Amino acid sequence: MNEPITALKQPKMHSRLLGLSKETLLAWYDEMLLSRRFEEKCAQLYQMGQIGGFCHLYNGQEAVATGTIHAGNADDYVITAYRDHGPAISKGVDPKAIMAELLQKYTGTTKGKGGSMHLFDRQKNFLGGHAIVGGHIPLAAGVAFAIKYRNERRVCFCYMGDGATNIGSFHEALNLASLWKLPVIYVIENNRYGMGTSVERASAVEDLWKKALAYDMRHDVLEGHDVLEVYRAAKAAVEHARKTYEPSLLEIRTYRYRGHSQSDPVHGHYRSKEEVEEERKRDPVTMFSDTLKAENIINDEYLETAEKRIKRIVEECVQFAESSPLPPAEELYKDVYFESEE
Amino acid sequence: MNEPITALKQPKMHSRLLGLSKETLLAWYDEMLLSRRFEEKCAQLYQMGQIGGFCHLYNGQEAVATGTIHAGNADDYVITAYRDHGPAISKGVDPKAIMAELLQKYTGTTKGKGGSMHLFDRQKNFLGGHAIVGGHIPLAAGVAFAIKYRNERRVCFCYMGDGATNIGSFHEALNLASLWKLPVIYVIENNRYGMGTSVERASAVEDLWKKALAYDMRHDVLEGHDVLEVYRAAKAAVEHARKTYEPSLLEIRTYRYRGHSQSDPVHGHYRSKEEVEEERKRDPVTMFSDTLKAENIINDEYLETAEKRIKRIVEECVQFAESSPLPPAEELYKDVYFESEE
Amino acid sequence: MATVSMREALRQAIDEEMARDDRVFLMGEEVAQYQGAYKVSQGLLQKYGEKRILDTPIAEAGFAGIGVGAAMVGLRPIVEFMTWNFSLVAYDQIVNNAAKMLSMSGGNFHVPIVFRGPGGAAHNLGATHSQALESIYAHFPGLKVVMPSNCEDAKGLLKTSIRDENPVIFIESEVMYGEKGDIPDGEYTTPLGVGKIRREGKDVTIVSWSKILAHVATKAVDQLAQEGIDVELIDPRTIRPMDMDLIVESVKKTNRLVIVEEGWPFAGVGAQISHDVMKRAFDYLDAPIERVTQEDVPLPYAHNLEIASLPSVEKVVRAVKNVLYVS
Amino acid sequence: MATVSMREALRQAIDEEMARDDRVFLMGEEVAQYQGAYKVSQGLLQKYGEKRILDTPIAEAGFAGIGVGAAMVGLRPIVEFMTWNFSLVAYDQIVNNAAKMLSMSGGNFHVPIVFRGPGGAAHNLGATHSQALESIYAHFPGLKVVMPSNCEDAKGLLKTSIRDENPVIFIESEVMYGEKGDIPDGEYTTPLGVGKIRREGKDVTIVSWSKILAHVATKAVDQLAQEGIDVELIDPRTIRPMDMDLIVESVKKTNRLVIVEEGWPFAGVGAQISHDVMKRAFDYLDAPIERVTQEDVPLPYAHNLEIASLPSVEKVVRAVKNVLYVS
Ligand SMILES: Cc1ncc(C[n+]2csc(CCOP(=O)(O)OP(=O)(O)O)c2C)c(N)n1
Ligand SMILES: Cc1ncc(C[n+]2csc(CCOP(=O)(O)OP(=O)(O)O)c2C)c(N)n1
Ligand SMILES: [Mg+2]
Ligand SMILES: [Mg+2]
Repeated sequence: MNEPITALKQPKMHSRLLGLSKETLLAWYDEMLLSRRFEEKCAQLYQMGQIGGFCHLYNGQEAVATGTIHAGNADDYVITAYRDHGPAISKGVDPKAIMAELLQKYTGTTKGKGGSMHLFDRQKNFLGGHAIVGGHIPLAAGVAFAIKYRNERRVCFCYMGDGATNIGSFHEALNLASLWKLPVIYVIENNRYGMGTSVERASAVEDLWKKALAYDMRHDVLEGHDVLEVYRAAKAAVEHARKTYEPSLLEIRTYRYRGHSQSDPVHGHYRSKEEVEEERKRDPVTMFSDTLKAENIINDEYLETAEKRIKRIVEECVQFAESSPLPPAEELYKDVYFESEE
Repeated sequence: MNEPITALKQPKMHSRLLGLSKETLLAWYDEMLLSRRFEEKCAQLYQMGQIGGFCHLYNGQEAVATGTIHAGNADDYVITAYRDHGPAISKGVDPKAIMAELLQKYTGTTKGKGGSMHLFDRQKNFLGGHAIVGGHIPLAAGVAFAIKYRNERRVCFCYMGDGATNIGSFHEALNLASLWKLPVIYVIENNRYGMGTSVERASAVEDLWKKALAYDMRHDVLEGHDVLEVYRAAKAAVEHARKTYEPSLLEIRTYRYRGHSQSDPVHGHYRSKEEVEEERKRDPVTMFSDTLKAENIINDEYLETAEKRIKRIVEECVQFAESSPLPPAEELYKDVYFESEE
Repeated sequence: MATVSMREALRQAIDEEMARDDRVFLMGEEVAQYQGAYKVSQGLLQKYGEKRILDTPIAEAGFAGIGVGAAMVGLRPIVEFMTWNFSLVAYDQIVNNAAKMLSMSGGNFHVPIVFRGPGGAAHNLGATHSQALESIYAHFPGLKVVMPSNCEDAKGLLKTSIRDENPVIFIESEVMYGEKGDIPDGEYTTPLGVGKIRREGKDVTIVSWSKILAHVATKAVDQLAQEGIDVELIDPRTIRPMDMDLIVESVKKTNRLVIVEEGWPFAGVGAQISHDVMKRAFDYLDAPIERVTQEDVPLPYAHNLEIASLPSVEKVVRAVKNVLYVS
Repeated sequence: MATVSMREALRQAIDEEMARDDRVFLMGEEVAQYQGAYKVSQGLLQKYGEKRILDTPIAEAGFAGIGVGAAMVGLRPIVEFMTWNFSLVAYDQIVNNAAKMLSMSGGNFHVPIVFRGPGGAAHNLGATHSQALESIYAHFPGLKVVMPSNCEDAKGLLKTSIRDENPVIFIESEVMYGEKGDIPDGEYTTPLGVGKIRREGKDVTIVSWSKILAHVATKAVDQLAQEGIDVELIDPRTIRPMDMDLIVESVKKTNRLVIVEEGWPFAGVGAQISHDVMKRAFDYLDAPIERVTQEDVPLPYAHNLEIASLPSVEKVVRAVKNVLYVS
């Protein structure tokens, strides 16, 4: 069997910081913490009825977005499914605008039209937020197609859940991306469940990276709790894509701490409280702070100030969102058709 | 790499006749010859405008249908795509009714409603004839689901082209068939082209059996010109399915001698005249008669009488079809909804 | 009489039919272990086991096709779409394989299958998750389309649909699952293709169905009654076949028609009802037929826009007054 | 003026737009090496190379989605479906991703893409391969739907569609590809949403489009003219947006309307036109609006049944006489 590049290892602390600058490491830590605290606030606001619809939180998966997206540049593209707050924050989308969007406000990322599942930011090359499972996987190949068509050296990161690998558009897109050598990095965020269905009850192969074998696609599998490990594997995929235009499939093993969406229980019949607690022991945010402490990059004091700083940002987001206006009535008829640029 | 069961071999004469009775061998030969001559007649009738629409001939692929279908029993199911004359004949569908169908007659397999691409025969467990590429692949899993649901020991044979393996429903169906252990034998008739697109221009893997690796599905690959070789591999898949309910994916390498359909050229820009001629050297009908001669089962005289006998059958088919009535006008409104059985 | 929620009424229908006929089985995403995304199948896994209550991967085309294949050889599948929005990836399986099998096979194979799940908007789910898709299914000969507006019909129509020998598109409503209603005691079924006059009236006919009938049209009718406008409210219950006789008879009496539906206007179900009534009751119409539909835009997330887009009591009242030429 | 076949007119449109704008590319099954299943793209591979003329695997959802993704970041894809029947497996990509992207992204991303290919019945292709699907696309806000009936429009409308900033469903006709017609010399475009009066008349208005206009309605009009019935024939050319003003004005003059379309009756495009005209020209209508559609059945293979199912000159003549109350 075509073995994946990275052998699966027990989660471990990275002793080497991969030559990353202190500034970078701290920025990543802040980002992951922001993602975590931001969404804890979302959970509250959802409970209070201020956020509506389906709201899928990224808690527990933060290392995946941070580690992969920073393996690319600002002009690389990111596209994902409905569990999109984390990737959006990592891609630099203004958290104020995200919060305003969630609160159904005109100042939101899509003027209150898309909501939690459909964050978009053209300036930041953040291409959504897509709620039909698998529907965005071909779009990513299309973005990569455009990159290659224009002879650019960008890449497109495309995130999907483990459950999404069973749908037809996954198959069609991966075949095309490999056949046409399109610079897309497909990232399976394997959090072990698609809603309440575990991987082994949904996929004939439990090792999701094996699906790459059907497309002769470069592939890797790794534990996704250690942001540095994620970064390392993603960076290799990005470099390969920039050099060859070839895609990769990365299976990243992760875990979601909350229910599938905020209208679902944290653990239903499908997973136990114990399992969730066990998984929380390798919390990516804590693991990263532990690494940084072990490497003497930060100390407990830093962590305290960081918490305060992030708390303030989240509060500002909420304030901004709450004080923003609703979309005006006439917005209903806008953005249905685009007026000619010519 | 999980190697397929049968190593690909150069086409060879089988010295062993797999213990098959003379009667059986002769019946198969007759069937393959009938399939060949029947379709040669179809080509003529199409030219003359008596057969309408799309007409996809099976010439060159006969060993696949004969070798696989006879690895099963009469109560096993068969479902295929639009290139369905050969499989229908092998499944025992009355060639008269097939010809009548092609000639748009009321005595046809579907009363003139389905045409060439949609042959059906409930009595013979022949489930079509399906013209949307890949659309029937999940149906086969459904038939196998019903078999298992009723604790039967039947199997469902499902044929598809190489091109069909790139569509989403292939992926979804194979995953489900493997996950749920459904007794379906998926047969890829790899005739090297989907219309004018060669396998390597359509599929990221040229070895189509590799697609089974994404579903942890039992798989095999073999040359499909030798009907005995096909039978052997199919029989193993059938036995495995009867024992375990598990599916198989068989990639059978074959070749189509005619254009994609009768409105397409035999060789266009996509393949050369030389290639077609080269391929015709391992004609499955001739290969089989050579084997039978080498094994002293038949002689030249037999072949001559067989030709005559088959010619007569084909003539009878045409006569039957030509002298049959068109479907009456009121048929238009029938078979839209089924009246309750209760 | 018992008072049950809509989800319980539907569950009873499935349960009774599964008990009655062991060819019936249920499959879909989260219908088994999770007890249904909206809990319609609660308890059924425990009662019928894994063989007959099946969780599927996220592969709508695949499992819809498995349903069609199983139905061809004699089983009677109920395929749940978590919502009808997700059926769009299985559209080909439904409108080609399910709808046309009987005809294309010249009567060889029929497809007794029910595709069911919630349709239409809930709250704040955004454009892809809020679609009322009845017209794009009802367009296809070979399909039946059923949309109950209350618990009694939900149970009776679902039982009939499961027994029907044809593919049935059964569209429920997510926001109604928790709503309660009375259902008759004991076994009953409700025929397809037979509409129901929900309220007799003489001034105007309103045709509406499903949630919009229950949540919008009914309220508008009450409000109009207080203003002295006497509306006849018709619930076709089945979109295809549509009980046009009932509607036409009503319009011949009231001479005015308003059609209220959740879907988009262009080539919606209401357009068809309008055309048929115009043809069959041309000389009876005292005013142009009015339609109240969703605005002709993808439904936005923000609740204020969502409300503005969907049919409302206010819009229905206005339409009724229009056909009465009052303001 | 030059006389060209429909396929050549379409080819010129693609060629000219590809020459004009290097963001435009064409992809689909057999469009490159095979020169197009129906030879619309003949010669384009040789002219523009593999980068811009791409053969795809049989993976409609995949390559439609690639088109949408590429359009989001600035390319202008033309996606050919070998026939529109095969678009049903890509339906979700079209009616969700293409149609709703602009709205769901609140204006962040628009999708300038053309999906094109032949629609409707050819001859003897059977139920799955003969579908006229305009209504199930025109139902969705965010899409435009274009259906030319002659060579001049085919070229002009396709050029405009390629330049449009929105997803356009461009439906051609297989049996018309070889038919010849005059096209203007030099560069021209034809606006979307603007219908055309093909023949002025005073007795009855017929609205029809695409092949059915060219092959059926036109002949019926000629035949009726010989009988002294003076039909005004309108070709909307674009199904969405529909030029209702033109149709309504005509009906206000003729007071009678017949709509002739290839699709099925239930919730078809004709139902929408009928409703809109009834609303806007209620007091002008001297007879119920008639529709001629395909019979409400899956189209069978046998040619005699096929003919009986599709709109015919005879059926149109009968409908026109109905609205004139003559026999
Ligand atoms: C085509 C489709 N089917 C079903 C759904 C409903 N649904 C939304 S998320 C989800 C589970 C997805 O699981 P996975 O891909 O593992 O992603 P995760 O939620 O774990 O991040 C389902 C079934 C949908 N949105 N789209
Ligand atoms: C979904 C869909 N797309 C396109 C087509 C048109 N089409 C019919 S057959 C065919 C080629 C299929 O090739 P393959 O699967 O290799 O089968 P073969 O014809 O070689 O037996 C194509 C593209 C179709 N029928 N359905
Ligand atoms: Mg998951
Ligand atoms: Mg092939």
